[in-house]
Amino acid sequence: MDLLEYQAKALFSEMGIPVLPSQKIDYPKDLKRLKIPYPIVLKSQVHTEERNSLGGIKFVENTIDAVAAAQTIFNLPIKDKYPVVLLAEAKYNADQELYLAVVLDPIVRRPLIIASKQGGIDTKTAMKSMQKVVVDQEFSPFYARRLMVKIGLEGKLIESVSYIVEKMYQLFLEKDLDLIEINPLGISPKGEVMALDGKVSVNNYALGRHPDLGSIAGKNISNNYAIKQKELKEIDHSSLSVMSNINVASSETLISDYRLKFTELQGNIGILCNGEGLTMATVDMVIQAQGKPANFLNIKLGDYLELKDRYQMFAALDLITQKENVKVVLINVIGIVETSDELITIVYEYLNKFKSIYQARIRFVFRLLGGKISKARERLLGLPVEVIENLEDAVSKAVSLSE
Amino acid sequence: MDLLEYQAKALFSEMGIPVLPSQKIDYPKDLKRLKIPYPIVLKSQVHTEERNSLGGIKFVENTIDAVAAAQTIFNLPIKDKYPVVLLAEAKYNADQELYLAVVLDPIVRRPLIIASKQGGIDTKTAMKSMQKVVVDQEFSPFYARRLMVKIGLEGKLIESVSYIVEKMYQLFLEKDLDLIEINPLGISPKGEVMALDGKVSVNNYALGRHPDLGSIAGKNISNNYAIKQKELKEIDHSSLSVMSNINVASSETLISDYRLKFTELQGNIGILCNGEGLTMATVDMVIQAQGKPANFLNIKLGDYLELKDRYQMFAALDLITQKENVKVVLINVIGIVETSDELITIVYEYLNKFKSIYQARIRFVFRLLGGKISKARERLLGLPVEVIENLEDAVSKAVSLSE
Amino acid sequence: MDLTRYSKVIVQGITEKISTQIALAMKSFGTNVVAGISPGEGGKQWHGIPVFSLVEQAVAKVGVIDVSVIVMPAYQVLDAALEAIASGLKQIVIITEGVPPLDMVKLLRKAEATETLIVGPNCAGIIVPDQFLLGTHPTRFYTPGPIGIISRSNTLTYEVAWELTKSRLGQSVSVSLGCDPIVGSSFIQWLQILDEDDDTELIVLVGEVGGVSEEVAASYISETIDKPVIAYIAGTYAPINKNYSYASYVINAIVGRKTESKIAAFEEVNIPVAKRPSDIPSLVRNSLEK
Amino acid sequence: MDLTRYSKVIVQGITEKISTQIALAMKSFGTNVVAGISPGEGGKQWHGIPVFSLVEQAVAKVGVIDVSVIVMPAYQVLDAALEAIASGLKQIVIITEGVPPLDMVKLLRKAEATETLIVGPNCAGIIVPDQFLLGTHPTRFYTPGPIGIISRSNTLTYEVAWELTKSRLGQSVSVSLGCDPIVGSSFIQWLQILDEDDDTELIVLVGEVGGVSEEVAASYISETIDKPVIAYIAGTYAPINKNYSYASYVINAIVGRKTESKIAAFEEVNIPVAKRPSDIPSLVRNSLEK
Repeated sequence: MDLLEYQAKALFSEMGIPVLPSQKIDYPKDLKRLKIPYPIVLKSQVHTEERNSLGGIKFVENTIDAVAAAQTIFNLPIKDKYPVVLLAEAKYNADQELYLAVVLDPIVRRPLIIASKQGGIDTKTAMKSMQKVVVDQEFSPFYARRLMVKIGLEGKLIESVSYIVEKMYQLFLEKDLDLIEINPLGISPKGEVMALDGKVSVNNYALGRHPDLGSIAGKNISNNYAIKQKELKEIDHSSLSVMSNINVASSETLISDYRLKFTELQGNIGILCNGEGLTMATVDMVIQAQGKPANFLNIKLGDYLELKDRYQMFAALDLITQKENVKVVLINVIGIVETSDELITIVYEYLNKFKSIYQARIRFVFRLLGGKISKARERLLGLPVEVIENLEDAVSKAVSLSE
Repeated sequence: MDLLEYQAKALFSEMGIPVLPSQKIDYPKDLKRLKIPYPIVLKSQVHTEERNSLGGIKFVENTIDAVAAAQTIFNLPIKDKYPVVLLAEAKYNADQELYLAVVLDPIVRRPLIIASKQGGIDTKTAMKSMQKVVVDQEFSPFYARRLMVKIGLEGKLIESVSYIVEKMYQLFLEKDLDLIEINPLGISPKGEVMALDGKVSVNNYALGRHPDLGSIAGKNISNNYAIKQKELKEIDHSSLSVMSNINVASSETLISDYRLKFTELQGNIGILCNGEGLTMATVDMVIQAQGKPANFLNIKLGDYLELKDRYQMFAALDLITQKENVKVVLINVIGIVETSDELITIVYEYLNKFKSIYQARIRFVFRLLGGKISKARERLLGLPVEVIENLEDAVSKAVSLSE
Repeated sequence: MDLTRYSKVIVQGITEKISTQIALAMKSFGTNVVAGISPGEGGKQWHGIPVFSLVEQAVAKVGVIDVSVIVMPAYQVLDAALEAIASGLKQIVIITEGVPPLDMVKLLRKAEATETLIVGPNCAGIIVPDQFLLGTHPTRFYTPGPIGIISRSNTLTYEVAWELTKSRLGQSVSVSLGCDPIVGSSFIQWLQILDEDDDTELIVLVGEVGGVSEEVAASYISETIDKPVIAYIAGTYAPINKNYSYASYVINAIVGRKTESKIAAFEEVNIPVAKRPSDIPSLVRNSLEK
Repeated sequence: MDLTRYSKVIVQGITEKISTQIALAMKSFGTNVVAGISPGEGGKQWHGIPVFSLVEQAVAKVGVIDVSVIVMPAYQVLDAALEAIASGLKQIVIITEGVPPLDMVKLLRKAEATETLIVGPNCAGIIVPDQFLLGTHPTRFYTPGPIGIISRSNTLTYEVAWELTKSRLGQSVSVSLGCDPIVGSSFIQWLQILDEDDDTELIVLVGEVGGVSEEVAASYISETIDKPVIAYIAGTYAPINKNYSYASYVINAIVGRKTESKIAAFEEVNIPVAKRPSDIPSLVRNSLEK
């Protein structure tokens, strides 16, 4: 879960990382009550890299220009996203700009602290001269000093920038972050440091123990995934209406979950599997058999993971079947024994209730391995679904039905 | 540095350790604006064990009784200390009372978590059935569960009391405590837990990195060491007036330092040494030679420790010489080479300036080993001081002068 | 691998519904489940398994314990694993999903210092067909034999095992390392373990395009593994967005990892790569016949 | 003791005034001070000593370093010591006073895991007369000979050394372990080190009534130390309030330590106890003549 710049900077400030005086702008008229002296910079609060090159950042010298610029930025979509908030910030006279970040390396399974002397707007340039230090044991400030020496800092800057890295690491730990980045860290001619822009990504697994971040997350999701949510609401009305039963909190997880695992494509076969590896394997096999996936979705179903939310399964089936282009749906579920009865019932109910809508348009292939396949066949008899145990056969069937 | 109960409870509350609704009472009349429903308990906020048996705790049922009880407690010295604040607290119906503490063991050089099922007012009873667990590696909640099983807790209490220990340990670490104690932890018939009384001792070395605790410390010192401070002020006026040069912040460290190291006795030889071991050895030798120490004071002086505060040395000499009973002052300083000139100058100035006051009453023996002894002899010629290098000789001289 | 059917196994978190199911499934497969741990429930018997409040109590009762299978709520896994390590356990299987990555970093620092093997989190664990099960593999897909399986997936591992079983190629060990980004033991550790395992003749390595450790494994195999290895990487045809988070973009940029080159990495060192699960049996037979 | 006059020594925090004095005093006594560490000042020469920003830079330049003497501000000591350990140093002397005890706990966990010897904090360090000095002992009180001194005091150690020197009883090693409540190495560790030291024939142990580890040492000596030991405990006559803090009251109550019994503890195991520093030389001679 990514924080917006102004949210990241609020965390920086709490932690003692210096940030410029700034003010959150919800409406252009807020600029009339600005407490920061001009000139200021107005920044679109969106989650993308190319905010500056796409016109999301403007320097202004007075209120009239500021209001006009704010109106422009509010109406400027950046990679399809409109900002809900702008940040008005004092200008800073930086002599030098550094890139600093803390991120977790899944291979060495340790946090890395990374830095570059080529900080600034272009992350790619920064990456080229990047140096890293693996935080092998518990963090201590010497790791930061090692990094500073590696990028060639000298004199008092070694300790003053190390201090910023130390604070970044502390935030990284305390808030269970996936990433914290300051780019650029401005250094004034006098050697003072200032976090001019920043990114914070919070780990989704850990959100539950950071209620403060959880509430920010809720806000961002409702802002930034507005389009996604709108789509989901449309499904509600046109078909199952299950989404309306899900309160805001759980629909967030659901959506952010789908955002990771649900992928839409141009074909006509919808694919729903339990397990990410199995999903990828199934999609591969459909493509190898000249089939064209319309989408694919990984939903967690296992022998010991309770099928705790029937609604979630209904919503998943809905997501898969929703689009006009879907002709066939391939469900590939493996290794559920205890819960297979329940799954069969769900599929039964789903197909039964909406037979009238889907019968004409969509055919189902239900691959079930390790569950009660004969029971499935019996139960689903007469519904537009083929129950198959062998994966190759199921894929062939789905592809031939889609042609 | 010890916190008062209400200060400790404020920390508990921040950390999520449950405490009863309470209110700080600065004046008896504050009870008229009490926000807690009666019955309440009024507790004298002093640093001593025997508060309850000495009448510092009273249960009251209404405002009239509360005001009267508050007046009584404010005027009740407990071990010579008057409370500056009372705590008014709701009553709690505890079914069972536990003792819990975290403290650092200087031998195993690890924190201990300790607990007893016999919690309550009498710490000594609690001590008898005390169990401990050494927190050998970084703390994790299982250490607390081990302790709970050791004292014989069962069922849900294992986890609910472990959680309190976990929070205590977290405070212990975050605030660099010497001790955190909850006694008693009340357990209601329903199994809810409540910290009914608590102690927190902050490590003096670490105060500098906990400005929040530092400011509490300043307040407590000005309250509780009021007598000590008064004494010091008297010295100011009667002799050196150096204390008035020291601002509040530094006089605190000074005083709390003296509190640890300065000991007053009934004899007539004042003893000032550099180093705690040397101080004890010197006092031993004076007593062995039938001399009677009037006091002893350890002041830090070393070759590489700057004599950064002349005032501190003057104040130390003042503390040693202040009392009427002092006839001889034995200064025993060893191992200072670089700084011996400065020390000689200080002794010279001290004796010279106040010759008129002290000449008649007090004789000095100045034992200097490893400094420039001949220079000392030369410089201090004509002043009421004997400069001696050998410790045995210096002690004999001091004792014979005191007879 | 220091495990046999006689290895003593505990289940931490035994009295939760799911944990009980797992413990009983393990026990009925023959695993030597000697105790369950559940604070506050010590002294009870749970479906025939004695329950203790602390791991150290179980150790006091039954002696050295070889493995703990942890099925605790995600935020309690780190503490449970540290408790097991403090009680001298050297092998831990974490079934739970959703353990925060920085908890895993803490745990792995301690595990490395104490030479403790961690499998998981979010894994199906270890199965030795007809011997013992440490985790959640559905046992019906397995049959004993000479093939070792190492995988980052759960359900896909079952698919692969089933393909082998159908082709009468039994398995020596199958281990699912866990589907989370940070897991306790790596492909490399398990390649080493299975290379030394007397019952294993050939290793099937099941990876994913989204993963990051497969190509590291490829060069390791060519340098140090003597037994034949077959690789299968799911997701090579699927149009998957590999760098979906900014954090992984940064990581990949700084360490210069190219997820695209995974299959090439295996082919370069002459490791046969299966295109689909049903290819695996014939590739295995080819390799074994050489 | 793995130290000789050729041992390579660095001083962390060298460019502070006091640290410089200490480094120069050590160097002029013959200690092999190979580098000073001071972040941001790397590349300079400081009174003839090369300065590096990082310990690892010094290691890269001069090879394995044997000892670091740390003279940093108190709150930076933990980090400096961890940096030294991470760069492979196995012996650290901390001169600084005022290191928070919980920083020491962290450091000691790491030091034990890495088998690093920590002396101090708030100590005069180690001196081997006419050979080398690691710390702040005034060298003029010492002369070479067969007596080892282990002490928790600083200035009282000098007094004892001077009494020995005046009586022509030279010293093999004198170590001041530090005056703070939590110190890195204990009496027991150093009794063991000096018991194994070829140049030491007799050990003088200097304790304080306020301390807590002396009686532990007494039983240890009787059980495992072969060389004669003389004890001197300051403060046995002085009316000292031993439990001045509530924390130490609780600690003493829970662990059942009686500070009063210190001298009895030594006498019980037939270790001669000096009544004053000037007693020590004759007790030493008596023991050596036996």
